Amino acid sequence: MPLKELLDPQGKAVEHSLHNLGFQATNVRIGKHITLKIEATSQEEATQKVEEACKKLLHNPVMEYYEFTVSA
Amino acid sequence: MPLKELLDPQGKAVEHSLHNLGFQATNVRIGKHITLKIEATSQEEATQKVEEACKKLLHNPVMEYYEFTVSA
Amino acid sequence: MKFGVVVFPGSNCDADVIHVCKEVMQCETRVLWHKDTHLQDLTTEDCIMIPGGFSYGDYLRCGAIARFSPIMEKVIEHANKGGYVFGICNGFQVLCESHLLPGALLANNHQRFICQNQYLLPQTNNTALTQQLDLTTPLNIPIAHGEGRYFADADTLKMLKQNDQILFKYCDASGNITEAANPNGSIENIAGICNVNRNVFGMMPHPERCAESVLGNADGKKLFESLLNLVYG
Amino acid sequence: MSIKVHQPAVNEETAKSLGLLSEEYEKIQQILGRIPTFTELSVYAVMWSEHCSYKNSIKYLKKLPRKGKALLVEAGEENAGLVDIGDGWACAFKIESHNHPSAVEPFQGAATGVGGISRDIFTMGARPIASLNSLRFGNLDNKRTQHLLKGVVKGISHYGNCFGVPTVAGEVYFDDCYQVNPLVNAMSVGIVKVGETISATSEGVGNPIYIVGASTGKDGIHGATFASEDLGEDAEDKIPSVQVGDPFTEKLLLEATLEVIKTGAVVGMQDMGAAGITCSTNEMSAKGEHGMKIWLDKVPTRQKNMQPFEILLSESQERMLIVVQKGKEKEVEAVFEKWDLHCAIIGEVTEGNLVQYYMNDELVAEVPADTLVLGGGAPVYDRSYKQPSYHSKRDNFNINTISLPNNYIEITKQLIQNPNIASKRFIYKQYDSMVGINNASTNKPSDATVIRLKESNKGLVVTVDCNSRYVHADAYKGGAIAVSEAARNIVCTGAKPVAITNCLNFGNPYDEEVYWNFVHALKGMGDACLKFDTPVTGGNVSFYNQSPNRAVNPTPTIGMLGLIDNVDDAMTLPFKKEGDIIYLIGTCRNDISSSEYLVHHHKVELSPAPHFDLEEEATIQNAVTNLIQNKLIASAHDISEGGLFIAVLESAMAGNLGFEINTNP
Repeated sequence: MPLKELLDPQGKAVEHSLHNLGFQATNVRIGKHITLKIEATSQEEATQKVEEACKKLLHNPVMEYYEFTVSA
Repeated sequence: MPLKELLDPQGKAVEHSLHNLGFQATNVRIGKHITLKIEATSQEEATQKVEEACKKLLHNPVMEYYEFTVSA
Repeated sequence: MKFGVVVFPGSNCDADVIHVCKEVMQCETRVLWHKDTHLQDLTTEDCIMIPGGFSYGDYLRCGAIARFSPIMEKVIEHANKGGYVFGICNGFQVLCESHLLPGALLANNHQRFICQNQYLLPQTNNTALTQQLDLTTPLNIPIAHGEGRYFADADTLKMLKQNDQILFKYCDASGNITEAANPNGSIENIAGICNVNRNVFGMMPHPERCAESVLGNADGKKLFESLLNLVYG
Repeated sequence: MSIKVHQPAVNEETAKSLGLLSEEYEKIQQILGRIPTFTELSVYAVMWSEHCSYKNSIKYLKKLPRKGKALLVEAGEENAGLVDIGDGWACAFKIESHNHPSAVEPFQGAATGVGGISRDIFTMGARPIASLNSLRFGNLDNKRTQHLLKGVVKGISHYGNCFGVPTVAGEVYFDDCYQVNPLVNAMSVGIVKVGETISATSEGVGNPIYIVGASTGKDGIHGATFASEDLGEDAEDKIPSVQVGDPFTEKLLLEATLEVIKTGAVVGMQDMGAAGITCSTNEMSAKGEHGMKIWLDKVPTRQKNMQPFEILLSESQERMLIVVQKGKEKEVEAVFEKWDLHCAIIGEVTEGNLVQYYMNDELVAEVPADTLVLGGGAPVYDRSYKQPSYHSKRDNFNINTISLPNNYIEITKQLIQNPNIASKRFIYKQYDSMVGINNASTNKPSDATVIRLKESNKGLVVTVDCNSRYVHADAYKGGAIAVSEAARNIVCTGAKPVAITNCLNFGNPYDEEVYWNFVHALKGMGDACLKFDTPVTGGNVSFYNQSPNRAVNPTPTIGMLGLIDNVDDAMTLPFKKEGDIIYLIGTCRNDISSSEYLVHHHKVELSPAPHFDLEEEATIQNAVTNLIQNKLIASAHDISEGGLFIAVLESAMAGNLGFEINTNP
């Protein structure tokens, strides 16, 4: 998701059109949702692998923070 | 998230580069993650409101499916 | 000075940059394929161009995937040894993703791709790319991007200013740097920057798109002349 | 992976559900001498569909002038027309429609439209260097129109910008008739060295046949849905309702295709458009008068357990079929390896004219190619037509009933805000119009766009035009005006019109009034093409564009190619200097029929087409050409929607100058 302190124009635009449709939603933020499958022998190994993939490619710390869940 | 049967060019490209970086991830899919705050007197009301917002604006049934969670 | 032009799958301004370097500026130009692991006969005297386009389709984040192509390791090495690297549009995004340049390029504030002529004012003569430019006359250099909003956090911005690393700012026809003249919401109208040791340049506007009078605008050629002049001058 | 082939029983009901008429089903049985298998029936159904066979239009398309000394390839012979532009170079260009997919999903519909037409160009070995588009929507105040417009523009912008071909010209119209069924016509222009083109043919027994590019999914298989009733709940098997375009893969496919052609190992090639593998395998076999053996299980697929007919009918994007010389496989595969693209052998060329499709060595379909293709066994129908009933309503329009206005200032303000007249900057600024650094009109605006050729100082001049209201009012005149308007734009830019492509968007061909307009529009187009010596090099027909209560206006969109010997001599539209004299060339008539002013200010929906005389038009255009060649004028601009006032205003605004016009009282 975009860092909290960053202007999120897409979120702002969606918030604006939600208001036009009568929804009083506030601080709408839009980011990416990535799902993937990986081979791992254990929960820890999977978590560690995803952590590394995020650090290397999937995440840019300058503009985003990330969370992820691992499920068997 | 993009419907499963649809080609996801972005997911395909990211999967390809993850492989190049040594991660054997498969069926990488990339969609949107939206967070927002709304006023509601109860969990049901909130769920109903979000459901309507998805139907009216946030979700394009031709291309996407959606799930959401409501938390106080 | 020789030029090396990096070609990623999805780059589409590579042919334009090669044309300007080779035909317009009459320089020797090498094509660097993204899978290559060497820079051919290029030395730190030469300049590596990272052209615009949609490297790897700009999926995930613009330039995010290009950063890991084999050639980029060589380009980073070249930069760290003091060789010139010049990233244009998508090239600027790749350089930020590769941490050769600070900050990031975010989606335009109006959510649309925008292609138009755009005035920008040079901010410093203290780099090879801008050393010949007049700091009082705006240059008309076209932009074409969907993710051109430059962003840097407060500390980075302070550093850019202190070290005189800001090369160009968006302005209007008469050179005023105003909010109205800012086409994408970039912080302080920043259109281009360089790194601390002043050998890596990145800018969103496309100088290669206005380097020939037949196209009715040759302002972009001044940047290439400035770059080359340092070596011959 | 062996897939249980599922061949439902075949009878007349099955044929009907696939869109075949009973007499067509009869003919298939005569050709094969037996009841077709389900896969064979699907092949005939898609090859004899309106889209592939042009069965309800080919009879009249043939009457359009298709000959011209500059034509290297005539209409219908290849994927796109090919025109000799001198200095050893040729230009391939074509326009096609993606109307119905864009109504379902505007972004992907328009995006895949751009992708499809670009492939038609580079499948011939030409590099696309410019794209144009012609868009028509309903009323701009309508929410759905705004949704469609936003999606279509974003789709064209996304695909075109990423693919790296500049969008250099186009037109956008808003009219209530397009409310339900928008029109999205995409045009692509490419150049190739004469002699280096590739034909869509197949020959050389034993030559391997490759499928290259993206993997195959169940995209675009409509109609035949009931046959796959064993559709598992698992989404992996579901039929996607929309085709998703991947411009990044298209860019790789473009570069790989042009590179593989240089190896000299390519015997023939065709892009996969409508009906995917079925169409390319049969059209190439019929053209090369050879057969094919195709193993469908070798096709790289994106979804699991696809049935033979699904693989055959799939319209997944960014794929090509290539016939390669035996022994040159390694060379070809290396190119696709370099560009990270699938490249799989799925068959080989055989003797005779039978195309045989196998699934895990089980013969699932065997069809004689020539009986399937346009110009071969595909049916040709002659539809009946009668004069539209609304013509009587049109004819009782009388200009004298229109009161002279007293608030000219107010009216001009209304006129310049009319969406069909106002600037379309908010749209075209979303297109990259400069990539390729060949667009010589960026800083020198003119009626048509000038593309400079780096190989010589010549320039291609391109435009796309059609005023469908004129065609609706008078099909013959409207058709002639569409071609003349395109020629006028090319002439005002100082170039010479050379050839055209067309996209014929009409309603239901079985509606006699719609077909009357079709026949007469083509007649008008043909006469104008002869007058301006601009032969038709090919194009596309799109029927069934209609809303529940009426067909869309008959819309024969014309894409015209012009040539200018020296790009620096191009004429531009802005006024240049204070004190210059403004000339009106051609006679001014008391005629406001079918004008934006009449329709939007006076709310007169129906009136005759404006005055038009082909001879007069040609004389005026020749005069303007001479003026430009003798360097006697500073600017030229054609008068179209909005009339004289708008034309003068556009030239003034572009030149940052004013004007003074006195009309003799």
